Amino acid sequence: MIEVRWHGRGGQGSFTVARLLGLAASVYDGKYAQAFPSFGPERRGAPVLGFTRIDDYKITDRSELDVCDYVIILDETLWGADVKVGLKENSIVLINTKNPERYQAELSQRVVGLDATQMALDYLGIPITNTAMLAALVAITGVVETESCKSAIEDSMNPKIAGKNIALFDYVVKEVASRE
Amino acid sequence: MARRFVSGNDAVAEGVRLARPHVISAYPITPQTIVVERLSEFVEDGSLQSIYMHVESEHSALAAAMGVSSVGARAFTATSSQGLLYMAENLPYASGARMPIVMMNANRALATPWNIYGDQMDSMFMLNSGWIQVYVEDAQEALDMMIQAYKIAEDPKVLTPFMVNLDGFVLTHTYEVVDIPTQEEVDAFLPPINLSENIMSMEAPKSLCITAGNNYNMEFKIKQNEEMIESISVIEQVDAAFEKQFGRGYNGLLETVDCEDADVILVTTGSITGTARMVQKTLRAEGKKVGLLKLRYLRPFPTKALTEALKNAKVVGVVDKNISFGYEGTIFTNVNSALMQEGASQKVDNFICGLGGRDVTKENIHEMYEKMLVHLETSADVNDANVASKPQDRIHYMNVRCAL
Amino acid sequence: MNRPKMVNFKDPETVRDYPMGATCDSDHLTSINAGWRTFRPVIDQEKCIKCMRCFLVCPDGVIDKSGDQLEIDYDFCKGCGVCAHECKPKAINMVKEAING
Amino acid sequence: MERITARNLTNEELFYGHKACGGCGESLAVRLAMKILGERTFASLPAGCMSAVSFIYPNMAFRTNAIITPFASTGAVAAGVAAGLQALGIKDTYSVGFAGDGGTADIGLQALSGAIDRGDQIIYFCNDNEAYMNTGIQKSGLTPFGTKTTTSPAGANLPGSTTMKKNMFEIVAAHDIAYAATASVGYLEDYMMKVEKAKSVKGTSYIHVLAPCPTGWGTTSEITISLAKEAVDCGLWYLAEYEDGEFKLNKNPKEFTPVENYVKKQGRFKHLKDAEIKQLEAARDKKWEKMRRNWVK
Repeated sequence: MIEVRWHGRGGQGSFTVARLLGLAASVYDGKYAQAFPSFGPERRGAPVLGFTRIDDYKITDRSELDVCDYVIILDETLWGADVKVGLKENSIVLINTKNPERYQAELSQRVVGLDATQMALDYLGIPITNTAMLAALVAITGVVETESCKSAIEDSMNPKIAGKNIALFDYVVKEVASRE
Repeated sequence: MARRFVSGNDAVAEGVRLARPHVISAYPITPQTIVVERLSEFVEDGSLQSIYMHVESEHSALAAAMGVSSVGARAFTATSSQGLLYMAENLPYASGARMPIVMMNANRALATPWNIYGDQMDSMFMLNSGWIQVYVEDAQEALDMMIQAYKIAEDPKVLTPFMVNLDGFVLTHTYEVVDIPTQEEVDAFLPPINLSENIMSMEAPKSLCITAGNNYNMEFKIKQNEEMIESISVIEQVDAAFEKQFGRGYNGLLETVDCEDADVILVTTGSITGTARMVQKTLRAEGKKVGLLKLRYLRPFPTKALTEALKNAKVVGVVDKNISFGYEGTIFTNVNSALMQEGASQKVDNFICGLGGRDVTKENIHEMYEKMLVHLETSADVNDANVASKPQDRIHYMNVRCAL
Repeated sequence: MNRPKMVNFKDPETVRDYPMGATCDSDHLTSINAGWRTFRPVIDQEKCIKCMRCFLVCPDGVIDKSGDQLEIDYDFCKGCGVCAHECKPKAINMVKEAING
Repeated sequence: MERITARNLTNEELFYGHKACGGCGESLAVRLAMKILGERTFASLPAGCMSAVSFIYPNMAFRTNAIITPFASTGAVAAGVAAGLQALGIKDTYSVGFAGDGGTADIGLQALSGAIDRGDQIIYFCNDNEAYMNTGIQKSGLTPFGTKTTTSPAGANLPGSTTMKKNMFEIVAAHDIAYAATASVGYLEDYMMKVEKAKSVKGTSYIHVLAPCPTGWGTTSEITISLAKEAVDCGLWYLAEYEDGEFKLNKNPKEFTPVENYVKKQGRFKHLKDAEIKQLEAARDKKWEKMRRNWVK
């Protein structure tokens, strides 16, 4: 089972992307998935979490995630003790930043940085980085098929916004793959 | 059939859409809100031909549903927690009138302290309300039970309101893959509502929700109880018919996992069952003779099936996401009573956990099994007063953040 | 007289024979109210001008106007006296009920 | 609209054989309403005298369909009945609520407000006998100032109820309801006309009818009608309508009969001192000054 934790702030789409990943993995990749938010009232700007579980078998686990394979941070101001919880030796931490080195210095796990805010501004005109970070995750890990992610995006957004997000997604996948 | 990635609340709404109620009367409350949002969207976009009543309270939500049902139309409502308690006086009203209303309840903690997260204190309050109560494990079961609920509730032998319980957030807000049947498939399974005996109609005017004094009242209540107990067979038949038509069933009122030769069996309801399945499987793989019993219905209570499934066990553990203050977990009380009726002599443990949305981890469930296995090896009978077995020792609070 | 009639009601024999739910047929009268009266209204048909005031004001609706004369359903009259009080020509007398009378 | 009189009113009784007290004004209000509404009426009644006296298994006084609702739920159940009938395509029916003063102005106010707000197709009757009579005469929100009830005793320190009647009619009208009216069983033709009017209203109607309770008011049973008339004539009650967003006073007497004559007939007011009667009159005059100023064109 792959377990993913998304860190963002209310309004940044951290749960939406947790759900997009689950949708891609389940409906389009034919696996099983679970996605859920950090439970409770949603407040714009407050730190929030999204979770995705992916497996080849039906997922019955209803407990919270205690360890994560991938941690994705949509907003680097959230860096702190919370993002380091439940990391395994081979976990990957993906962060929206221009300076991944300073975060890498604090962790033994692999930290990957992506200037997702700039890319989102270029492609969407707004600093919503969730699909860019999803693209980076897919490019690095191959946890789901890229086509499945794009189908999930198409499925979940209106056509105009989906188009822009898919363009951003494609750009990020290419960009990250060329680095890997 | 469509395969979709939806939340438990979405699954409920989809199930309700497929069941085609005539009228929906509901009041929003966390964590049920998404159900009423979706249903009002379905009414708006025309995919559900229902009247959506914007009632001003939960009390009126169920009262209006009673009005709807009283003329023989299909009614749906949904609530949670304080909302369920606010409509409390109407629950026995509806069941005494034998109105086959279906309600979704998002299990949530009760104030105070205030808390919006999941536990089962709310519906446990309503065990005596005369409603059928089922607890579902995942979003698929939630959807399927909305359809089964109407079929069971409207059966002429049953005619009893039906409460489908989903753990708040853990089920209501978790997205997972759900197979959504087609309208044609559901229509073939669930025919239009057709009531005659207990409704107001122009053909045979009736007086409903009448008074019956001390000279007649008791017989009405006995009839209600006897017929609720007999609904067990209808519940089993409907689930079997559902499985035949849709290719998935839930084994009636309870499901057993490796219970036949198990020395210790954990009894769970609702979503915890899923987590317990993983732990039970792991322990079996280690050679430990452990079983799991998923108790789906609390009313009617499946006394016979339960005691039969538990009869070979030496230790039984009951998981409760509730406390009956001054006593113990409510399901524990019910299971004990069933075991006593059958003259069984298992050792019984009560695991109280998950209150106010406290996480129930795999380790917690592992610990429950470990405690039961210790009991198994204790030669003394825990029910013997000479052993350390004061009543409170049978209660184990799980995942508590400080010393007791 | 065109007024609802008593039904011949038999107690259910078994619990199963009780109604489904707290229900009963409407228009289902099983006991009369005659015993409530101390006085009974008696219409003096000579004085009656058939203004129908008594028919209108009777809280129990026991005055029937379908025939040639107004008639009182004594099975359900409670003897409240509203009819006599409201009768302008004083055509209704409240007469004390006698045992067996 | 043809006037409804004792002559043209149907002889058919749809509410019959109930066990209300002799001379009960409320049962007369229900009886006449049912006659005007007819046999395709679905009546919803909360806990209260009318349900307690007419659904006693196995004795059923309604000849039409009828249901007892939870106390707080007249508006909601009647609305549900209307919705159910609409969904089933059962046409030409009336969904009607008959609640008392407590069931309307106190515990049932929320559900009534919800129904009016939604514009549900129901006719709601408030049968106002000015206290909780079914439970043995306790004060409600519609109990007038100076009324002795079992929970507002009159003695050396208190004059009985210390509050005036809650203004239900205007509370209902403030929802911009389709039709609302006040009535009295002392003015039956006016009342019947209002019921007839409500039948053709699209949306919610509300009829608030004053109905004396001989038991609770401490009167002999035969004066129910004349006392209800006197309540209007002395100005403590009034006949009005709210329609198309406008108030209308149906009866605007040049002079009032003495309040004293009205209250002295009733056991519930026997204790009132002159000063307290003056208080009732002062409140009456203030109310009428406002109604005449705003409701009379």
